[in-house]
Amino acid sequence: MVNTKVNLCGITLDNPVIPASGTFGYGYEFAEFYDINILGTFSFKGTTKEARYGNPLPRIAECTAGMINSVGLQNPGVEAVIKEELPKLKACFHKPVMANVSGFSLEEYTEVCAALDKEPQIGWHEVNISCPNVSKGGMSFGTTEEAAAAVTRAVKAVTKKPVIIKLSPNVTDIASIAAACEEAGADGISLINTLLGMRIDLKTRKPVIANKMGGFSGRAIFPLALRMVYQVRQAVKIPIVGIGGVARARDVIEMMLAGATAVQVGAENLVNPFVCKEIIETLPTEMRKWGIEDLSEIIGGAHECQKM
Amino acid sequence: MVNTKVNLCGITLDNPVIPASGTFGYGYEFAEFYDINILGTFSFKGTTKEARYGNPLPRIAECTAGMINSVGLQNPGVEAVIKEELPKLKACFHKPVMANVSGFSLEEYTEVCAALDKEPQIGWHEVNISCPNVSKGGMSFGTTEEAAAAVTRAVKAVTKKPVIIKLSPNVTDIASIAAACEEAGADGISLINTLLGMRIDLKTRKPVIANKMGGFSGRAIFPLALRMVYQVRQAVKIPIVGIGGVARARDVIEMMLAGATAVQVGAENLVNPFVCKEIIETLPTEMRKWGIEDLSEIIGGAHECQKM
Amino acid sequence: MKQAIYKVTSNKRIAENIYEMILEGNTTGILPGQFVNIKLDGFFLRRPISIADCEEGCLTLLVKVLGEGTQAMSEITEDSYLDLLTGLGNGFDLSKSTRKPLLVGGGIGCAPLFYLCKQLCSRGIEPAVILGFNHAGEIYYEEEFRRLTPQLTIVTADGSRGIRGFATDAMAAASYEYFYTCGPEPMLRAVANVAVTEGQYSLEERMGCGFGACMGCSCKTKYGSKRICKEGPVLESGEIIW
Amino acid sequence: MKQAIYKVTSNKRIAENIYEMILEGNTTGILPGQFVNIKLDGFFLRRPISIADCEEGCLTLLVKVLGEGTQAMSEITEDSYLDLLTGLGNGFDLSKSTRKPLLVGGGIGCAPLFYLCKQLCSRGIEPAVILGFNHAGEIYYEEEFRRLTPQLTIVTADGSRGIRGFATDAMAAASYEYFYTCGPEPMLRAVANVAVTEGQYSLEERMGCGFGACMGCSCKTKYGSKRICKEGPVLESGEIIW
Ligand SMILES: Cc1cc2nc3c(=O)[nH]c(=O)nc-3n(C[C@H](O)[C@H](O)[C@H](O)COP(=O)(O)OP(=O)(O)OC[C@H]3O[C@@H](n4cnc5c(N)ncnc54)[C@H](O)[C@@H]3O)c2cc1C
Ligand SMILES: Cc1cc2nc3c(=O)[nH]c(=O)nc-3n(C[C@H](O)[C@H](O)[C@H](O)COP(=O)(O)OP(=O)(O)OC[C@H]3O[C@@H](n4cnc5c(N)ncnc54)[C@H](O)[C@@H]3O)c2cc1C
Ligand SMILES: Cc1cc2nc3c(=O)[nH]c(=O)nc-3n(C[C@H](O)[C@H](O)[C@H](O)COP(=O)(O)O)c2cc1C
Ligand SMILES: Cc1cc2nc3c(=O)[nH]c(=O)nc-3n(C[C@H](O)[C@H](O)[C@H](O)COP(=O)(O)O)c2cc1C
Ligand code: FES
Ligand code: FES
Repeated sequence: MVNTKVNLCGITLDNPVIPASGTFGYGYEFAEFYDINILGTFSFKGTTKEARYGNPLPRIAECTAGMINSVGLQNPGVEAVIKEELPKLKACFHKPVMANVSGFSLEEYTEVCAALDKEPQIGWHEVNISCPNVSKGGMSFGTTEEAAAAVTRAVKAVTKKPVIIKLSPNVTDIASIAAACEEAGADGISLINTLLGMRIDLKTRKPVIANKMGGFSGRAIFPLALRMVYQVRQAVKIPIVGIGGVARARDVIEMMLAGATAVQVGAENLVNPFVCKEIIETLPTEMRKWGIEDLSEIIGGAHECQKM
Repeated sequence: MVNTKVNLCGITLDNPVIPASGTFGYGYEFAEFYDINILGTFSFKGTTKEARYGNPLPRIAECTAGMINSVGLQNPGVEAVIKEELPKLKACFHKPVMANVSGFSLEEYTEVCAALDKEPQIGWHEVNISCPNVSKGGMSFGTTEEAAAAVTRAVKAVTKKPVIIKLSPNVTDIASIAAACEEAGADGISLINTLLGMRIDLKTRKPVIANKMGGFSGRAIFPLALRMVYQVRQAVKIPIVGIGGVARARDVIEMMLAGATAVQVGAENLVNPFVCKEIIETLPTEMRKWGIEDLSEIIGGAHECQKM
Repeated sequence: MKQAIYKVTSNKRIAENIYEMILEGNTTGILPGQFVNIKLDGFFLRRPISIADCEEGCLTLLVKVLGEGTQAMSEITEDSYLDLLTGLGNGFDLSKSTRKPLLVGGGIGCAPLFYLCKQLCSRGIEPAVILGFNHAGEIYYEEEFRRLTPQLTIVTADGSRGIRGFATDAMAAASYEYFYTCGPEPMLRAVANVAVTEGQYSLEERMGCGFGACMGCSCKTKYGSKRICKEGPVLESGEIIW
Repeated sequence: MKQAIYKVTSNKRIAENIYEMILEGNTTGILPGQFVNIKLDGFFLRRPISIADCEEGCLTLLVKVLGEGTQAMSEITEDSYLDLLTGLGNGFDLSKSTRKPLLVGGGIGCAPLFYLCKQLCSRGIEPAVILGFNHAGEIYYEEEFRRLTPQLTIVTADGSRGIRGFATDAMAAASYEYFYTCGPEPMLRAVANVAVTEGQYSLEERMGCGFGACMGCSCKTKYGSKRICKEGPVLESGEIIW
């Protein structure tokens, strides 16, 4: 029997497969399709202080091997999440869940995290400092070391649960931003969020997305995400959650070799709602194929110095 | 009859289709496959002062809808290019060619450009300040406004022909780097060069590329390239050459709507050696499909204020 | 929502740019006004297509070639297999119907009205139907509708067949107690202008998932935001913000 | 270099993980030791495969399933069509051969030696052939080679068929005046160690284009760099830097 368990910031996951924020709602929608307790965990929809409608329509554009979204953090607000979404989730998910948090100011981040920190269902905070969809939002925090560190410190000050900072890939040097977050007390790093992308409609000669640009993700971005995970692994010692273009069990292994302790699956859930189930079911076979007994032993295995 | 002519920095191209540097050799290899005089022009292999072998093997990795290369600017050096490659090219190409130039110091850029400036076959300098393959090279110049402007000024001081600065996409804010180049005297901007990417071989558990990381390009990167062209179009007034993932006539039109005056085709040449011929042949049909009479009229057409 | 593989038993052109695709597979619980989301080789996102007809084990889709995905769909050959998500969306609410419902379709928007019409008829309600097209070459399913109801009005913009004008012109002249409509957005707006009763609109939006997960299709209504793919595609006249 | 569409007339498993694919199409000017570069649905880069045999209008490829692309190749059905670049690489230089050449192949590296062997035989030169495999289940084309030459030695690492040992053990025991070899890199290095004459090596490298455009396969030799896809894949013993 191969071992798929990994330890993410002190919490053991049955396997490293985690549906990514924004592609799995608050979980219970997918619970109609399969038993979501087979997941390592999942990261719920980006949550802000107040309810948000998000960006105007259209919000979606098709790309080769990927898609652009410009949802703009639509969510019911942290209070409604705690009062309505978490109780519904409780009925179908019995593991610690990852709370994805967004904010437009340090205060918003701390208020939302502080509120969620009290909820026993929540295992980790995943703090999105990178969402490129919201003009006044995430982007600015995620693009400088100082702002990233400031969010980290602020959130750490009001939480007991592990804080994972989710980084933007739209930067010159992601490793130094990761290092700044570690330095500021982050318990983990997750990356990457979407890349800023665009499509133009030839018929209307206007951007497809109402907001012009949006977040590009899906299989196409895998080599970029993998490179960034590898670079961040060399810059920090805290666990990394690898995200970007993961669609198969072998992608999970490749991400882990690059340095990820766990892996999130985003856009692929939207076109194949059973992809996480399929990955979890095929992971043991794939591990055997590559001679892997214990998945946690391969973390960072592609680095020259394997022991980090 | 539709009109496919565009004017790139004072030189008229029969059409906006330009094979990208590094994927078309010095041209005559492709002249065996088709008459390369049908091209708008082409950008020849990145040329440095001295001959370079480039990076160790393997240099190539496969990706979903793209590839990674780590050729590392293998080239015979500027003297050999002038003495051997250009004469061979003369026999099969009768239009001004674009000289792609790389360097590891300001001096190298100026020496190479000065030497090439005297060659009548050369129409434009395309100055690559962005190649991510060479550890001491391009990357540093392309990632700050100051360095990008410094290269621009240095090259402009020694050349009479139009200077197009080729930007790296591996930056937080490509528009401000483009603006710095314009300010420093650039006659045009080309973008994007490859994105830094990586793949890991599950069998060996090591990076596929000997140099670990390499330049990711191909269809997968089109939405990123398009977004950057759009952003740069809003930041500068000089012509833009759009590059990244172009594989079909409709991609050319989309790039031009985003703001490109001409378009380069890179990795796709490697898997479909006839792609530029196909694009040029299908462009008129595609133009008619979208109601385009004169291609140069759609440049930047997707911007709110269409007249730049 | 269910995911399943369907076999294409036929795919043929039935009008200008319009293809009728017949699929074999599970059809339990599929309602009129619902849609399927189709995986196509070489495309990342699935393509949403309404149920045009449904009989035990057999689905009919009517596809208008509009872009690259629908072009690829038109080229799918018999005996191929397609990966579909089915049972998507709320579907039309038949219980709201009265004895005199009117169905108003425009272009490819006539497609979902066919299965709706069939279901209404099977409940003993015979709807009047107005189908609008640009010109005669685009007309499809005229015979099929006529077999269900004698009250069929064909309208073409250029008068090449039926009444000259728009579907809404015919609607303005009709008498009805409730309506169901589907068509291009400008037509739906026009319907909203001429409608004298309540009714239901089937809407379109670009979709990420089609089953409620991504919020990609979430539109504002008078009663909060609704996902076109989940709380839609059918909205009631009272809730739409035009 | 030519680009053309070929029809797959047969594709069958002939040994453990080894498939023989027969293609119909233009074969003019195709030389032993050259390779084709194959476009596969769903993969960006083409896959380089040596010519294992070539007759007028008919190409034979022998493919070992190694990764995802070769797996996909093994699943290609009869009557499919494949987009190939052909006539790639320099091929073996037959003029360098003497009356007593030795062909040394290892695993899937035996494939290009078959067409070479055939061409040598047709010039009245009968080569000795050593084919090395891991075990009996991997052996292919034994009969085909034997029909060309009686001097065939089969070697397996586990002794399950033929002589136990490596191809190079048999080579060390053979007498020859020139050699041609193709196989995994460790074998080629071993060949270089035991070889007592000059010879030609067919090499492999990851390729971007396969026709000389990208410098992706450029390796250092004693006489400057050479592109494996253009100045190779066959290099002479005197120029290789091991
Ligand atoms: C609920 C619903 C039911 C539909 N029913 C039918 C039907 O029965 N028959 C039919 O022919 N068409 C129907 N459509 C429209 C159909 O989905 C689009 O024509 C199709 O997606 C266009 O794809 P394409 O690749 O050809 O176009 P492209 O423009 O190349 O597509 C690019 C992207 O935009 C999306 N897109 C483009 N136009 C539309 C649109 N009008 N609505 C939604 N997404 C769009 C595509 O799905 C794709 O993701 C329906 C749409 C929805 C939302
Ligand atoms: C000149 C030449 C001739 C060849 N002839 C044959 C032959 O006749 N029969 C045969 O079975 N194989 C042959 N090979 C090897 C064959 O090309 C690889 O096994 C194949 O490309 C692997 O593809 P994959 O998708 O299965 O593996 P993956 O590992 O999934 O491929 C990933 C990428 O790496 C490349 N790659 C992986 N291994 C190799 C390799 N050994 N050589 C070159 N590229 C590689 C692939 O082409 C692809 O671009 C030859 C290679 C070369 C260079
Ligand atoms: C529709 C959609 C909505 C998303 N919403 C969020 C969000 O609310 N918060 C967040 O941190 N990331 C969000 N993301 C980013 C994903 O979590 C993930 O980081 C990114 O999509 C890359 O992974 P992928 O390539 O697997 O999609 C969203 C992505 C998509 C496609
Ligand atoms: C094999 C290869 C070699 C390249 N060499 C160069 C080079 O020498 N100089 C340069 O400016 N860009 C070089 N590039 C980058 C391309 O010119 C182009 O900017 C990039 O590949 C994006 O375009 P694409 O997506 O169409 O490939 C190279 C790209 C490839 C694939
Ligand atoms: S398309 Fe994803 S929620 Fe409607
Ligand atoms: S593979 Fe491109 S030059 Fe050899």
